[in-house]
Amino acid sequence: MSKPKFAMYWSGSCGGCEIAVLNIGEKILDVDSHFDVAFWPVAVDAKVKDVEALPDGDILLTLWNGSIRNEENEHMAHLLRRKSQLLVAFGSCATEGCIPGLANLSPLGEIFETAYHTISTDNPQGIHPQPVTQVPEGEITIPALKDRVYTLAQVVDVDYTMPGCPPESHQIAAVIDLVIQVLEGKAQLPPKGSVIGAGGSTVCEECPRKRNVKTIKAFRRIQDVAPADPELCLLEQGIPCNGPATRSGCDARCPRVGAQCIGCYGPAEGVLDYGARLITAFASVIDATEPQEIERILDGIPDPTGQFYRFNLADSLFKAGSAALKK
Amino acid sequence: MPQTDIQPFRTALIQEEDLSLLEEVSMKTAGVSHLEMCIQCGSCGGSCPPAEEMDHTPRMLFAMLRAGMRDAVLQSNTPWICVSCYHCVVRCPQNVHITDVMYTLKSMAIREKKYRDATAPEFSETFVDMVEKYGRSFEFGLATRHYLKHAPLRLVSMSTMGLGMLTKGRMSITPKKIKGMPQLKAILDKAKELELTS
Amino acid sequence: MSDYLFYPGCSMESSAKAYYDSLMEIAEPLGINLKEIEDWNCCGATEYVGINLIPAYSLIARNLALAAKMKNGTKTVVAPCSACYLNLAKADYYMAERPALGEKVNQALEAGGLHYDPGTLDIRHILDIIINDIGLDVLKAKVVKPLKGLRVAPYLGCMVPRPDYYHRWSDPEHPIELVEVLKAIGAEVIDFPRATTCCGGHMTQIGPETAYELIRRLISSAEKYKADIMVTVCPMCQMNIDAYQSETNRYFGTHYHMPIVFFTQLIGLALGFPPEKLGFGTEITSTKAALARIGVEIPEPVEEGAPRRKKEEGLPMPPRLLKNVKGKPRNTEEAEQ
Amino acid sequence: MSETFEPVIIGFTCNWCSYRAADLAGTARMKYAPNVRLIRLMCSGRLDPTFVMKALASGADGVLITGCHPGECHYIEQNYKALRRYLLLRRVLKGMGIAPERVKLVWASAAEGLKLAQEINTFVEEIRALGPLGWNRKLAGNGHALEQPAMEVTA
Amino acid sequence: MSAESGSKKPRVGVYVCHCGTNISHTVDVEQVREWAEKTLGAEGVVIARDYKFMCSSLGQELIEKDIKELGLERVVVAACSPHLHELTFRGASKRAGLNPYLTELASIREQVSWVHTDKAVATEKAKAVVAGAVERVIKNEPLEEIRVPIHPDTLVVGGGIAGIQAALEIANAGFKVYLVEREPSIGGHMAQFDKTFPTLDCAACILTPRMFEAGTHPNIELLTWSEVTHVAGYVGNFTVTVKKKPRYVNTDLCTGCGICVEKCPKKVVDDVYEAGLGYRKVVYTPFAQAVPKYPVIDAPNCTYFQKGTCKACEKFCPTNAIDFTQKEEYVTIQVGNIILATGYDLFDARRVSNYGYGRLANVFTSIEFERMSNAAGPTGGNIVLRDGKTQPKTVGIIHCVGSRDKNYNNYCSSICCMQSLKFAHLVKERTGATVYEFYIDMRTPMKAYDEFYQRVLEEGTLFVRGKVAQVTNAARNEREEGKLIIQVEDTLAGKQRRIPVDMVILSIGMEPRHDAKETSHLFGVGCSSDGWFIEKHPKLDPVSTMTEGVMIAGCATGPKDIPASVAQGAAAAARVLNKIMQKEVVLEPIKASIDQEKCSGCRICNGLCPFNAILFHEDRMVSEINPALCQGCGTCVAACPAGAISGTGFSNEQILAQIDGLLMDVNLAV
Repeated sequence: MSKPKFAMYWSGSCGGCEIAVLNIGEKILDVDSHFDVAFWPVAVDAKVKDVEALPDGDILLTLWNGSIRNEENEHMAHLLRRKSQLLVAFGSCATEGCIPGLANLSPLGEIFETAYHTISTDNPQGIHPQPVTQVPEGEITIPALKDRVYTLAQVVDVDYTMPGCPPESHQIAAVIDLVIQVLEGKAQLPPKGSVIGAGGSTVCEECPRKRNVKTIKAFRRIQDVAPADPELCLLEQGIPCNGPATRSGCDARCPRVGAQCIGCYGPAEGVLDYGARLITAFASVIDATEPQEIERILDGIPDPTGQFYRFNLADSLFKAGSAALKK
Repeated sequence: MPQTDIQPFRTALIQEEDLSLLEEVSMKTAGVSHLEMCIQCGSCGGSCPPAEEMDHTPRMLFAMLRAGMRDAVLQSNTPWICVSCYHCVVRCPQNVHITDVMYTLKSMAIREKKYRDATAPEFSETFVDMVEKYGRSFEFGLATRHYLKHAPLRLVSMSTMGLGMLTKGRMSITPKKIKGMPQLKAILDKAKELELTS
Repeated sequence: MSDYLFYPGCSMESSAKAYYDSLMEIAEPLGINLKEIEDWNCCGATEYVGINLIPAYSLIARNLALAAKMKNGTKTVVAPCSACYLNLAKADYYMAERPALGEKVNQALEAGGLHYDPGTLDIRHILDIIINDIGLDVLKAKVVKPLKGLRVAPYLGCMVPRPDYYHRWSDPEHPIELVEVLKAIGAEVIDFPRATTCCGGHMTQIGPETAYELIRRLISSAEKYKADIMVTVCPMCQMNIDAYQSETNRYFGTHYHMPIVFFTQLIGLALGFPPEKLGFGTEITSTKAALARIGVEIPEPVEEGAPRRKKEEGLPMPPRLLKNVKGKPRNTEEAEQ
Repeated sequence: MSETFEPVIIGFTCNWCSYRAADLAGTARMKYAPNVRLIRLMCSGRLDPTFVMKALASGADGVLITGCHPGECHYIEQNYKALRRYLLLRRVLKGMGIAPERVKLVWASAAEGLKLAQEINTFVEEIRALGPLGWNRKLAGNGHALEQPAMEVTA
Repeated sequence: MSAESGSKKPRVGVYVCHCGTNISHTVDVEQVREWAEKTLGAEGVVIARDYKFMCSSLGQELIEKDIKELGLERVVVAACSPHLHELTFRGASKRAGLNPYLTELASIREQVSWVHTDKAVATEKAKAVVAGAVERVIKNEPLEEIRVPIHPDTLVVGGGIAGIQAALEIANAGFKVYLVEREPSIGGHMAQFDKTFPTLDCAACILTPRMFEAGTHPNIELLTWSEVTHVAGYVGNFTVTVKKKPRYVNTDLCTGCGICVEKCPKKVVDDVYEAGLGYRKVVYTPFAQAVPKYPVIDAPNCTYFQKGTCKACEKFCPTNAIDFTQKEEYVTIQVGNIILATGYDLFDARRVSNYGYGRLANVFTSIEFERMSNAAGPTGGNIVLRDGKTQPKTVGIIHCVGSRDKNYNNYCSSICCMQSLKFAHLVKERTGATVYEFYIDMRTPMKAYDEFYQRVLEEGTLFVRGKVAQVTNAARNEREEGKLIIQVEDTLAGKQRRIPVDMVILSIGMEPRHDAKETSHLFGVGCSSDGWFIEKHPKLDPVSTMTEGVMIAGCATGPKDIPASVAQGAAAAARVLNKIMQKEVVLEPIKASIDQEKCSGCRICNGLCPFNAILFHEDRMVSEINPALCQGCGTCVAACPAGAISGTGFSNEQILAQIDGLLMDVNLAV
């Protein structure tokens, strides 16, 4: 009998998610034993035309990692949506834009400028890529960039989202187990639209550090707090830790080892704008009533936009900075 | 000296009702006059040091403005007696810019030639001529020219004092002139074309 | 040394030379650095506004515009003459209170390539500077020859404490600033009931009878309080009371002799400057007798309303108020100290 | 932009002060610009930055936040919390390239109907001067590459 | 607006009120109605109506009928401010069987028709406001009102005539009252007066019986020489902390014999009761009929407290009641309602420097004169000059001192005219002096007041209509020498007058208590920029405040005479009794709650609640909200980084939806 088909695709992202999948160790064998890998550019050799050839909905499960940065990403998103029964936005790029999403703060022109025409780039002929180029052999094309970075859900209908940069391997394993159990009729799929492979609360829930009523007189970069109290809540030490607003599921990896949470698991359940939660959280712990004093304390967060939207910008209410949007 | 046959303050009948008068005066006054706010309490009339010389107390003038008694108001000597001591202004419970209203009434009386004694208006005009000529006031010129015209006899009696001022170096017989006269002239000429309309 | 933009005003170079000279003497020791506004013009006194509003305010505003151009470091313009002080201050205030006026005046100024935004400058009187910027302590410290025994009538006149749109003074009718300064230089200051009543202003020119009566009131009550000398901050007041005193005497058949000088002249004496450098001797009503008095004791006069604490019999008096501001009733015991 | 740009502004009011100030302005028939649409909260402390972002992202050109004067909060001190969030929010907006002046916090007590009316007029003019934000239109782009823009941030 | 997609939208009814012409004259009501039905149909609006007066019984029945017949699940009434009619329409829904909290008011009168002029623009704004309300109401949840029992005890703050009256009314109805007064005795300003206008009956004679009754009433607990320092809780359940200042007299032992006062060697000026005109001992009872009778030691002035010696009072006290070791103590009381009758301060006459008070000895204030004319006062009722002996031959009485004057207070102090007339009468009666009254306008509106004016006219008092310009001692001629000269314009004669007199009485106005702002914060009541407390409604609810359970009475809300203050005291008491009889109050069910599953225990909210409603469970590492303490401000809701806190009545969903609604037109344009 033929096994259900599995696919995984990599669009605008770093590839860390693919590594994370491989990180699950021998579990990967279960995948192989329960699925036919129909399409997984990193792992197996298959062509897009093969996918196009499949009947719609022929693929049971597709893990999509990466943001929608260009027209090819968009095209593939629509294709795999058509061919898959379950499309999972896998990892921070697909779910909320992640680091690539920060490109939404800059206009495209600038991005090209920096990428091709600054000192850090060795580009003697000053090549500037064009969507369409005429060569003797004929016309060659490369996918044009979209006006901004989109999340998968902003382009196609998504069944499940799995946050994390990358998703924790043990979470991936758990999800795979679940799907297998469902195949064996031992379990039910969670309702469509659910977040899988993560907790329902925020990082603090899993964080072992002691916490009290918080009042901050100054925000300080972690390297300026020497040595940070290993027991005490980092935020209480004035270190801008995103834990309070970031979805649980990573087992508070960073705070455990003394690094502040930077928020890769995105917003908690039902939150409309991740950054807004951090704005009120941080503002709430400031211990001052005089505007000047408050401003002084806020100076301790040099780049608030970056601090609060490092991963979530593309999925925030604004979705981008005005520079990228100006028409 | 201009003649007007109407002398309303001699009769108990109001013969003129120019109901836009109050607003007109208010508009032509520096700052926000608050003239319409007057509650006729009389703190101005009570405060006025030279009240005994006046035809009307300021309060009464404001009532007459409301009643639109244009000629009567502009003929009144009250604004010309005002010594700009600002007692009434600081005591007025309604913050009426009384002193400035007096200035406005003077300028209106001059423009409409309604004043009944030319001494004061012409003193002011002489002073202004000096300033427009030199950019500075010129007491000697002012005094001599003024007394010659209006109080030749007094000039004699004053001469002792004037002499004192001269000998003590407190009055110079030659005017000082500022460098920027052309500039000042340009400014004043332009200013004379302008009117407060709002 | 604190820097100020300086607007002397016309009379300072003529009728009020004594004011100018004495001010120039005491400025240095008091640490006041006066930078004269280049090519300033007359402020129009109380005459120009009575003829034509916009030109009058444009005339004043030219000075403000010139001053504004010079302001670096300081935005304070100091005027010693009451009328000048008031005109400059009023122009600044009204141009803001009545934007229509501001516009028109600036239209006129443009014709001379100038512009002034109300609020750019602080217009202040020299007395205000001495008491609030320099301070009584500094002044006291500089005194070498306290004016012990000289009974002075502090005479502020009208246009400094009133209308006082910027609330710079302790009270519009009985302010304490001049009193404090004169006490600081050791003079005996009388509770002068007419400290801020009118000297007749320009009425000496156009309606002398009116003016003489006002002058009489002042001199007579100064004399009633046994003042040796009157002290003023205003050229017009000084001129009227000094120069028109004989006229006044002639008119009423009286024989008053009440000299009047500028407060800067007395400060000069207290700081040890020789009288001639301070413009003494230029007054019409001689100060010789008065100055000779310095050092001689004079019996306590009967003053009304002696402070409560001293007075056990009869009914107590409320304490005096220091600054006229809204607040808790009976809030100023310190007024006593 | 055309001189007749009529900004749309969302105003958040506190049930105890500014909302009553608005009522007072009404009963006193004070006239003010019609560009502001008010939302009642129980307290300025209820103001979630999300609301402001939502309003701006959904097409508002400005957001006016009003609360009780410092020290006069009906809930003792919650308006201070609103103040802190507001100050941080402005920094974030600036980072997004949105003029922070598009969001303004003013205090107005229940007795200050006139003040509220004046503040509204002033703010409407300030936003008029800044011009339209039109974020909803910006987001509704066709999704294709666009030419070089300029940032909006004003200092 | 896809939030609702899938699940079917609730059926909404929209009702647009004309409010006579109040709304319809600037808003095209029909257009709004039509638009609501068409455009908002997609949002779930099934019916939209307009009506002349929605708040009328017919208007309400209209809504009830539709709820029943059309099965409406939500109601939006576009009319006036919710502060006026929210309850009305919630009531209507309730009668028709719809949960009252599924009804929203859209304020298109206060926020649209009354403040805008251009009809087209106003109509568009009205639509936006309605759209906002519709989107919001869709997200409303059915709520149950919270009922809490009312504590039957009452706190009355201020022991003046208004406070005493209020206390007696409640006490006589059989309920307990705490009467707090910061001075050593109750009685207030009225206790300082001699006669009261217009009847001229003696203030003490009519006041002291009331004071005594209050002092001995079994249901009244007097807390004099005390101040309220903290108020917590809400209507029906206030917890109040009162600071009792040390009297240094043990009231259990003191018999009020007064020997300590007699023996005390030190005299100081009495700034309070004697208005600075007389002296009192350092250990003192403010006046003979003081209630309670116990004296107080004025520590800052007491020789013992300064130098450590004296103790005369202690030596002579027959019952050893003097106790120098007393410290201030704090008592906490539980009350259901509070009445603020904190009264007024007098205007500081020294500020009107041109009247010379404080500089010219024989210028007196009205309160000084009250004490002077009082038989128990410092002069034994003799009207004399500051020297304490000379009787004045001419007296000038000046009205409106510090009142009706933009330089001081804009308002009319309302009692000055009558009090001045009273003074004129007393001066004449006691000295036969010539009396001048200087007034701007004579205001004698209440019962028998103008008759009193007539009487004073008859007595030959000379009235001058004019605001006095100055009072000076600078004489211009012999006639004026040694006198006070009142310079004024006689506005009826149109001439300036200088009137020499021996004595001047300044009829000084009333001002809010200097600490009125603090008091208003303490009790959470509104305070105008002047400083007077704000009534819930100036005409229809003058003794209530915006804060349920806190009433106001007497001059704390503005200048009043004695009859008005007494009436207000009684009215406030009636309000309180009405609440007590209801036994319980209904509270808005606006509360925050924490989803225990979502809470990460980060504790960020813990520091935010001034009512300490948020507690942290160390064991479960989650925070929880005590609904009884929660006041519903929503600050924690807005602060929770995990979005774990939600607030009823003002949920995120409701507000976000309202934003969508308000901006509907903007987005339709895109």
